[in-house]
Amino acid sequence: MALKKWLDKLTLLDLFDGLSVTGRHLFTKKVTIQYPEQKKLPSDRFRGMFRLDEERCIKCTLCAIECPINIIYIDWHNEKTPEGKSAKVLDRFDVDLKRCMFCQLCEEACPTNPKSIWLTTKTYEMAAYDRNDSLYLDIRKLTDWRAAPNVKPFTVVEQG
Amino acid sequence: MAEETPPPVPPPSDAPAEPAPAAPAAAPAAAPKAAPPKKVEATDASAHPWVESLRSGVAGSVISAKEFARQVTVVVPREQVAAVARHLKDVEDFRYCVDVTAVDWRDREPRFDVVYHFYSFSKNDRIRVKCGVGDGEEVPSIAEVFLAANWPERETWDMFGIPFAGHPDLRRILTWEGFHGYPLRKDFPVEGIDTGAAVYPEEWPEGGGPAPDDPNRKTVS
Amino acid sequence: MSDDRPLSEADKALATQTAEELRAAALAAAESLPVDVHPPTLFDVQEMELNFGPQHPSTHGVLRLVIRVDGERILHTLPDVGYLHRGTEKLFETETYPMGIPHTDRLDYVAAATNNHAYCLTIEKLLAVEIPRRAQLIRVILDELQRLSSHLVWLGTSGIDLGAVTPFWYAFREREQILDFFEEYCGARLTLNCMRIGGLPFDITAGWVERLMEFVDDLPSRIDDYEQLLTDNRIWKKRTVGIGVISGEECIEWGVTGPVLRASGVEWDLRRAQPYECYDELDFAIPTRVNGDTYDRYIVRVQEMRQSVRILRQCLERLPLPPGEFRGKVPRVIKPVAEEVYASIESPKGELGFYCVSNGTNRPYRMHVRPPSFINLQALPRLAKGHLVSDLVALIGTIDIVLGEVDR
Amino acid sequence: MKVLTPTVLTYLKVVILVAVVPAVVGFVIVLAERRLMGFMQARLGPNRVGPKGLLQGVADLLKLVTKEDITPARAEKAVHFLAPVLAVVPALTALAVIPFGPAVRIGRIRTPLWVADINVGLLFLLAITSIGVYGIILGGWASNNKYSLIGGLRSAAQLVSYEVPMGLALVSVLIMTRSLSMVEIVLRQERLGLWFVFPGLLAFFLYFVSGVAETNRNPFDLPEAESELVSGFNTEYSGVKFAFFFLGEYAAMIVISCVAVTVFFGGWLPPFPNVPALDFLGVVPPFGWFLIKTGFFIFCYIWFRSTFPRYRFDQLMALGWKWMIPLALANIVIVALAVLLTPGRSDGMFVLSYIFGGLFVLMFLLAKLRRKLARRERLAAVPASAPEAT
Repeated sequence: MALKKWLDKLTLLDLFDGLSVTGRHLFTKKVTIQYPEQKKLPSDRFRGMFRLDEERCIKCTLCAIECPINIIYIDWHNEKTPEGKSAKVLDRFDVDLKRCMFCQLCEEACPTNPKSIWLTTKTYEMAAYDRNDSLYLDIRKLTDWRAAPNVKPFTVVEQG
Repeated sequence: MAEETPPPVPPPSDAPAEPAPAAPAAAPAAAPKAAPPKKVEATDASAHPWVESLRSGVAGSVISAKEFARQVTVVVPREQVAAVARHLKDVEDFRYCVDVTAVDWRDREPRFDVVYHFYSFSKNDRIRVKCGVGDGEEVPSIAEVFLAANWPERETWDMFGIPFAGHPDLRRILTWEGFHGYPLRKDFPVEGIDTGAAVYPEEWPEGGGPAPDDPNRKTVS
Repeated sequence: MSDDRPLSEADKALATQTAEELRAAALAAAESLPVDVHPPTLFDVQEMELNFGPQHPSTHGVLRLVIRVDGERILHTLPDVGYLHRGTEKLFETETYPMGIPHTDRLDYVAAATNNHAYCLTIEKLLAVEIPRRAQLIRVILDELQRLSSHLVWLGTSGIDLGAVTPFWYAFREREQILDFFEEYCGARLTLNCMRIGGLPFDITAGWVERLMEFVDDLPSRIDDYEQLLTDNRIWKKRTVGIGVISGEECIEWGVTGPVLRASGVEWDLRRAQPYECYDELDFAIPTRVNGDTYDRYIVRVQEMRQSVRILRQCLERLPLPPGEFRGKVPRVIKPVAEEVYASIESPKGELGFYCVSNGTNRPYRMHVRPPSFINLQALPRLAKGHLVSDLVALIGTIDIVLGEVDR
Repeated sequence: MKVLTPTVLTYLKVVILVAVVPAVVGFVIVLAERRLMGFMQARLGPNRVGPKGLLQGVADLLKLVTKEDITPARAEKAVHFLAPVLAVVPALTALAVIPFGPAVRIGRIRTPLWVADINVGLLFLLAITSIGVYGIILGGWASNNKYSLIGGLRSAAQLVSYEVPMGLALVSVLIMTRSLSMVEIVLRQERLGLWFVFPGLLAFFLYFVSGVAETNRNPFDLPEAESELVSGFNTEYSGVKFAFFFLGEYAAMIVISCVAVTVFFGGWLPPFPNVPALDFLGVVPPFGWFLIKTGFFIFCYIWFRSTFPRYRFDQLMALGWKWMIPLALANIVIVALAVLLTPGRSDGMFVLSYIFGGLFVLMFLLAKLRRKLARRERLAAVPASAPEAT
């Protein structure tokens, strides 16, 4: 390839070659997504905002145990149901979302079917000005996002 | 796509990347991609050729040897580490020092294990060398034998407080000079310690966050 | 090896000198703070200490280098790492084996899949479990996708370091597509957490293979574009040829692995040398070059991207077995025997190893990471010596460090 | 209309130049640069401020003006303040001698589209633009920052070195025109019916490359080298002062482009002014031609920036002293010989045009050949298959 080397040296063609690439891309399709107006559809497995179904939850606290950084806090007590059985009642189900790394191990650990806690909600817009307040989810916010005004739900919310 | 295509299996290149001179008796152990070991028990490896070589090359160097998951571990006395490393490099051709680290067995005597991994290109296999070190005892540095051991030894010093005698530049590496304590010791709390490293204590008081009289401070319950 | 003392005496002197010199430089730096003895004359060598980072656009994170320069020529380089130290190894000790996987994502954060893989491989070795073939293939696919994306990040950023801004955007355009595939597979784009001890968390989704195949077919032409911009470009060549030359023997001496080692002529790749998963049945080449300079490392990485494409294609062709097992027989509570094990894979940066000591409980007693970036970085003073400040930027780029992995 | 005497008109033009050029810089070039670079990089570039992002320049300006103006501790305050001014003023001053078009008539007033036609125009230009370097050197030195200092030093060496081939390249044009007046240079090209780029292809190439180096633009943007020197000489500048540096850089870019157009591309003339078949090109007014050509060169600046890596400092020096200056000297000899050895006053220029034109065509042919070779090489570089176990 001595010929090519010589050609390069003499004629600056290597530089024009590069210019032709950028010149060509001047007219190619642009990949920018105009974010707030256009949005990318997250995949079905996308790990986003938490959701909890209190009915399904059996208060086994496996999610809290499996959490690598211990950000799920669960308290429960036993109560007698009208039928006389004892049932667990949640006192507290908090997720400290600001520390969450969205690893989905809690969802994996959940033994119910469908899952009682899940992240595949496709919701990712959770920016907040105050992380201690807005990014700390108690059971109220986890089950109903209207209580957490910074969470903008994705239009399609997958259930479990 | 749907039909099952039997993959054309090329012969596994079980030869090492570099032309190897005859490495006696190492060949069976070196064969990569054998079936994963079925045994989950460690076996005694005192008869392993490398161990034999070590025993004959450096007097009194082998305390014990075992093999687990086709990985040979040799326990050597602390004083002999540099000599062992030199022997492994020069005689047994373990030219590549993979890593140096330590394990803290809090209640054991000696307290630490310093663990070395060496790799041989001709044998295409690794050997693990361990030595027990008490708290405060020095280990001879192998940074002169393997340049690669320089930073890992510094890291071990930083994380465990095991000094390496003869290391060219034994300073802390991941934490800073003046850090109190050795983070990977078992008695070091996971939550961390007060390092006393508040840079502007008047502005950023202990515990972090804005100062109490900062107008931007929001009260958070 | 016939040559058991690989370095020549001069090389050896240079190499061993460096550490001592670094120390001397540090001491000299402390002593030679500006003292007005006499106004320096025009011809005095005027050394200057330059603090390169941690906030510097081309240190790829929070690397700090204290360099002593004479004009622009570098006399000493003193790397100072640890700004991103998070105590990952300590965290591993406090958690059960599966809970460690998300933490590995954060080591080499541009190549999370390979970190997951190395971690899982280590535990699997400890447990002596075999993982299903389908899982093996998918793991290899994820690994190679990750290698592509990591090399793309490297290509873009090191281009920017040398002033070529455009490859960055092209590379990130392709990387974005790769991250889309990751997102579709496991739901995350960067911190994947996409492997489990004994296999995988999920099977692939419908249509993933076809879409990936389409992308893989398209990729070589994109790589051609980058090459057209850089490979022959005289300025790019001037900036990279002959910069930071290191021999293969010296690489081994410094423990340097990965593309840097292969660019110096040592054909050593763990995928070939100690094949894990199903790499032994795949047909791919290990690109090597002989000169060991920055340009060669560039070529090796670009060629590796092309080889990754080949591997991906083969894996994808083999994959559509009937959907089946993707997780081996691993007990729910993982309690390995009280033993120790080291396992490593070829990450995009080099040999990424995990050394695990178990004491029979469900948590690792000690989990140590052998980070390729960290070990490779220690050769930087050796590489940078005598070069100019501008070259230092190229050299930091060419080692391809990720500070999350260096500092752990 | 006695008010608009020629003197007043000149002052008026000066005001327009000083007011318009910054506006052009702000609104057009900054936006064009960012959008075009975006397009070349397969993205959109800024398109949020105003329709299609047209007000991006205003937004940038507002941001810069409202930012805090910081002077570092222990900086040389006076020099630190003076440096941005020194960077802008010469660049704007240089525009005074650029003829943007022939005389135009607005109502009953007839006035040429230049501020001054001084008989040493080209010399004045070279002199005044080289003052701009002081702004950068002093800014780098006064900032009390090592990165800035290195940037300033690099800039000094670079600008001094590239001033020489630039001047020498223009000398060959002088041989052809025998005048230093910018207007005369254009008129000469009109009389000749030939843009000087044809006989002066090499000179133009040398001039433009030196010009890119002179304005610290990629691939010669070493003084600011963002990834090495963290913006170099302007690291410690913010707010209005930074805006001035910014303005200075872009104004210098405009000056270099304008001079290239005036000297080599016939100023306001349409292509081949003497060919009657091309008379329809006259629909575009002369000033329009000037703008189109200048715009093209500014586009080239942007194009280069988005394509090339950056030279290293010593390589830059080597390029300047070992290639550019000898080539420029050789070019002078070639042009002088061509002018001397041919009978007519302008025959030599046509001879040179043919030679350079032929070489140019040859280069395009070679480009095709080279592309073929490059593809073959790239294919050969891919290891076809796994090597057998060695």
